[in-house]
Amino acid sequence: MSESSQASAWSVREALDRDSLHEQYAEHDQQRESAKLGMWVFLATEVMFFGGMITGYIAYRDAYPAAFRAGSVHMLFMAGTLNTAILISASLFVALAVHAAQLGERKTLVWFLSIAMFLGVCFLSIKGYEYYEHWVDHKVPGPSFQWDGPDPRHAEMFFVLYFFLTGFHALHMVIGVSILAFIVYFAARGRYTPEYHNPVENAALYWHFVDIVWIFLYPMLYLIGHKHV
Amino acid sequence: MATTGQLEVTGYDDFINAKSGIKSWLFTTDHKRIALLYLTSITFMFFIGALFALIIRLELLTPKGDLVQADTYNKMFTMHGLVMIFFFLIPSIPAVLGNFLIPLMIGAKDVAFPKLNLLSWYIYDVGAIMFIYTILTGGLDTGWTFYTPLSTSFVTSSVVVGALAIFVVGFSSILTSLNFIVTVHRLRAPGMTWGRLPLFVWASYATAVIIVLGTPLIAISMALVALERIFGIGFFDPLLGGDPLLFQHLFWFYSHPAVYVMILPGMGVISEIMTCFSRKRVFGYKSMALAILGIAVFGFLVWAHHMFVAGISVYSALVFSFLSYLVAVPSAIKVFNWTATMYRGSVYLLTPMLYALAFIGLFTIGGMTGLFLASLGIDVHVTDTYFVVAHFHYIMVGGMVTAFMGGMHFWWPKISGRMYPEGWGKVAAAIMFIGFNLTFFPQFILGYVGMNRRYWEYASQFQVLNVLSTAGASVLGIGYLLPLGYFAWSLRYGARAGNNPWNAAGLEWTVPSPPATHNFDVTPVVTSEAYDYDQLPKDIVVPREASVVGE
Amino acid sequence: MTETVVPRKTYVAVWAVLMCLTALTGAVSFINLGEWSTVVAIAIACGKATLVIAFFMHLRYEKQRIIWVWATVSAVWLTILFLLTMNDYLTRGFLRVPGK
Amino acid sequence: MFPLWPTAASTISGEVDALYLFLISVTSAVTLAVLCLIVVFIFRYRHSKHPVADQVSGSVPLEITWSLVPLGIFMIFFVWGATIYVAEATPPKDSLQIYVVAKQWMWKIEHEEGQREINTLHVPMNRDVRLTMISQDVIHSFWVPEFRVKADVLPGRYTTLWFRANRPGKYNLFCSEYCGTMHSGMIGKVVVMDPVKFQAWLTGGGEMGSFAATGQKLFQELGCTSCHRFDTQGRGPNLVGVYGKPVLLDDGSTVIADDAYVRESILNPGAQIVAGFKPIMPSFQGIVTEDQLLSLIAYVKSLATPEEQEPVSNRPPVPKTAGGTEVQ
Repeated sequence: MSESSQASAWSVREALDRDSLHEQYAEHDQQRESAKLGMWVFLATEVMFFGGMITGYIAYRDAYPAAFRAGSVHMLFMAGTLNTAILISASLFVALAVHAAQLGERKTLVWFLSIAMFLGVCFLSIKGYEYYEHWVDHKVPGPSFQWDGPDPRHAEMFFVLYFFLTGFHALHMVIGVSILAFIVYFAARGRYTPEYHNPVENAALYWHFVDIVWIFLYPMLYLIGHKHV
Repeated sequence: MATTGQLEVTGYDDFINAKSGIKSWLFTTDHKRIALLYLTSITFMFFIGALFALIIRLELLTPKGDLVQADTYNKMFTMHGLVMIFFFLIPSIPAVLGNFLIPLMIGAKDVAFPKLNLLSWYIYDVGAIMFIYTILTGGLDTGWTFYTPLSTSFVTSSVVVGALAIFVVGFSSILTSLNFIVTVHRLRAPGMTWGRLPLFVWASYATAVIIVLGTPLIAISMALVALERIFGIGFFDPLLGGDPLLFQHLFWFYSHPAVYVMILPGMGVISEIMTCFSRKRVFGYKSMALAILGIAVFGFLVWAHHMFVAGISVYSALVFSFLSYLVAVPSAIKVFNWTATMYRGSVYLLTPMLYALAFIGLFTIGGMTGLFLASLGIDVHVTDTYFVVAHFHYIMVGGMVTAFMGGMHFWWPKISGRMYPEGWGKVAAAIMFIGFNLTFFPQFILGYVGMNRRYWEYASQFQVLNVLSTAGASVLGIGYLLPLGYFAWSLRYGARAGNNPWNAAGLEWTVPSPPATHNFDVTPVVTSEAYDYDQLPKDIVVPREASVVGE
Repeated sequence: MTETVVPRKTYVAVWAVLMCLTALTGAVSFINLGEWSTVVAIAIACGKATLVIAFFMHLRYEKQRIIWVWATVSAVWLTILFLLTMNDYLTRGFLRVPGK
Repeated sequence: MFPLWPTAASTISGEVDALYLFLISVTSAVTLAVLCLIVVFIFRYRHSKHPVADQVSGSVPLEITWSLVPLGIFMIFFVWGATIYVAEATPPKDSLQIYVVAKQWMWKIEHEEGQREINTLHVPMNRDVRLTMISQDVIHSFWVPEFRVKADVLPGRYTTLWFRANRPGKYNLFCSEYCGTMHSGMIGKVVVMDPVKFQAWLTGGGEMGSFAATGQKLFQELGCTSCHRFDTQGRGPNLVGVYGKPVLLDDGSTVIADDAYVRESILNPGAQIVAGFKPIMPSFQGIVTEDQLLSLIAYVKSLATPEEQEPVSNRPPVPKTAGGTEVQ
């Protein structure tokens, strides 16, 4: 008992700490708007980061369309589709978590974020399974790469793009899951209130962005072969 | 504005003396202290870069490669470029003057995210340490452009750590810029409308936009180079049908706008100085602000003019040449408007003004030679020669470094609370101007005549011009060392500046020098436009020690 | 409180639409539409992304105009990057001279 | 004391110099005008003489003027520069073909008649010379300041440079794109000769036979002839008359059989398969060098019937039989 009451005393104090405005702001709304704007600007940066690799994808796919189609046939279509569904669902739970934060429903917030984290881990596991399959299949670029089709080099380039794009995406997923873990931790201690939940909102924005990246990677990599047997 | 004696200044805690001890600096979130932390870091890096420049110029005294080995020389120009661009020029005005001034100029107590601001300084330092590690473990010899496949498969130096250092330091400038963008949007004082912002804030804002949208491209290019080196396979591998030009596209998508990162803040500084020492509002405020935004946006449309001979299609070369001329128009507007700002003004030729005038002259020459390079027929001949080297040094050193020095002199009284010695300031400005032109003007000639850049040995008929250039560089070096000396001197012996030694417009001059930690006791309310010099005293009386004692 | 609180129903509805679109784009990929395959796939992806941005990321309810601007800016800059790069790749060989 | 101007030794040099002079005069005039204005303003409006500033806040007509007038001048620069660039990018039809292979840190030159040189390029005066260039390793750049022409030499892709030398002499050839340790040592000479002497020089060392003959020999050594037959259609396409013409590929598209296509077909045969053939050809990546590739291209080129070498339009005629190449 005493331990839990101490914990709640802690969380109350922290909540108060948090609640007090940072000195450069005049009011809560201004602080929240600033935080949100900062996140959107950061996402613009992230968009350009992936944009660089996608430029490479466009240029090379334009140059070697047949090899890219052939490479795409080796994608695990079901795994990719399942992962898309998982990420969209995770996004739903994150959006619902923000909703809970807005209403101050602490338990719901914690639960929904935990489900989203779990789905994120599922996504990463399936991704890992796909990588493993590609490894066994000798489709990882490098000395072990094997290709029976007519155009091995450009097919290898497709796999280079595949691993770089999904690899950087997976890295963002790992970061996203870790951020959610932090948010869950603080949410459980009652740090977020209807007035102050900028971190929840910003973490959600980041998570949705990572989701959007995947929404584009999925058709770019998985859906260009026309036959997925 | 009572400039009172030392003992009487007790009404407030200025930001420097508010707290003491090394911890109070390392864990500060005060934007002014962070600006000074940045000043220390970039000054350190500047002298490393200058050391490389010194070795380059000494090697080029003679046509034969007799001072250092070819490999060493290649490392010198590579690391000179990387250190100066990523560790000095890009953070120079934004991270030092921008950090110090933006909150003061818009009437805010701090930037929007003070902890992030401190974090970006630490990230900068991590990047710098990684780069110094690269230097100490043998250096880099890829050229600052990291062109593939030379960087990915051929050179043997430590490309991975070097490229990752650039990657890391890129994050530092992204975070600083993100901070500025939000600060300018959300923390302006009541009445500080966009139409009343000082042009320095406009310029810093535009710079921040460029950094936020461009830097991720250099980050990803560096990451891809590093990964390709680690795995031996990647995006740019010609064996897999990878295109070396793809790297150049991605690289220049950032690195051309980066040139505007290295000049726009300078333009902002010059606008502040020109108005103050002409005692007059700026000529054409609106078009000046629009020109800044125009440069920022159009700057993103011209990158492939670095690739006219690289094997891009003729059609796209024509498009990029055309667009390059469009971006020259706003720069022209700025030069004409600065000149017109002096018209019917009341001109004071004090040190910052000397730097501002030097800036206009040097930037004009740099910009005009840019027109040569944008012209396809000329570019084919002079690209990758000393003509290009001279051109971008006129913009980056003649422009940005001159503006940085001008800004440092202009705001030194605000930063330190003390006046620098005016006489020495003028001498240093003159030395710098002469040294600079002597160093870089001969290089225009060298380029057209046929001297390649990045050449360790050169044909003997180029020696006279190279000797001139090296001589100029020595003069220039003295010009840079002098201010270091007298700024330090002034910290102890300089006359007290008072709030507003220049009688300049702008909120930063309404607070004591150095400002208090919280900048403003009461949030100011702005009621007039920027540069309302008709509301200010007509004269500038530069504080001198004697007058302080006398009052 | 000046935030708009979006009803849960809306989120769930958007999620349902997103799942349907995922199924649709997966199904369509089995049909060879030639050049149009890519167009359809990217169009559906853009539609999904728009839904996520508008509802999950609350852009539809956003009152700060500047956030709209920044959301658009990244799309515009991506377009610049793609267009001007491909402007080179797609026009190589127009003169039928190697390297021009 | 020091040179201000490089010698002009090609037809394009004069044009580049003319534009350069034009640019110098216009930009110096404007720069001087601005600097003079600044000096005048400093004197006329210095504080001691003009103690109270008049608050002029701008003039829209003036600003429009000094935006539009420069823009107009810039357009002259643009069009003039573009004209020269386009001329530099389009080699005349009957140019003398020479092949250049760049590697760290030397230039290898192959003449069609069979002469090979290293770090020296002999060319005849008053004749259009077209260089087809490729790099074996990193990016290099071929630059002869006296000719005012320059083009990067890329790994994996051919680039072209042409000039018409009009002044006999020896000129420096530089590598202009930083290419590693001995970048500054990657220099050579271009020797511009009287056409008659050049002809004599060309035939002087001609024991090896023409460059195409080298290619033919290699073609046989590598066993290409077992599939690419000339009498009849073998397992691979018949190569006679193919060069420079459109080829129908098995995915329904067509490509022009140019240098890049021939090179790609040798190194990466499966990438673009001729319609009606199986992807059975092995890759010669790592087996043939860039010089050998060029000789093979020269050989395939020599198999083209001269009048058909330059196809008239981009739109290829649809071949009547879908089963083989359109060339018989």
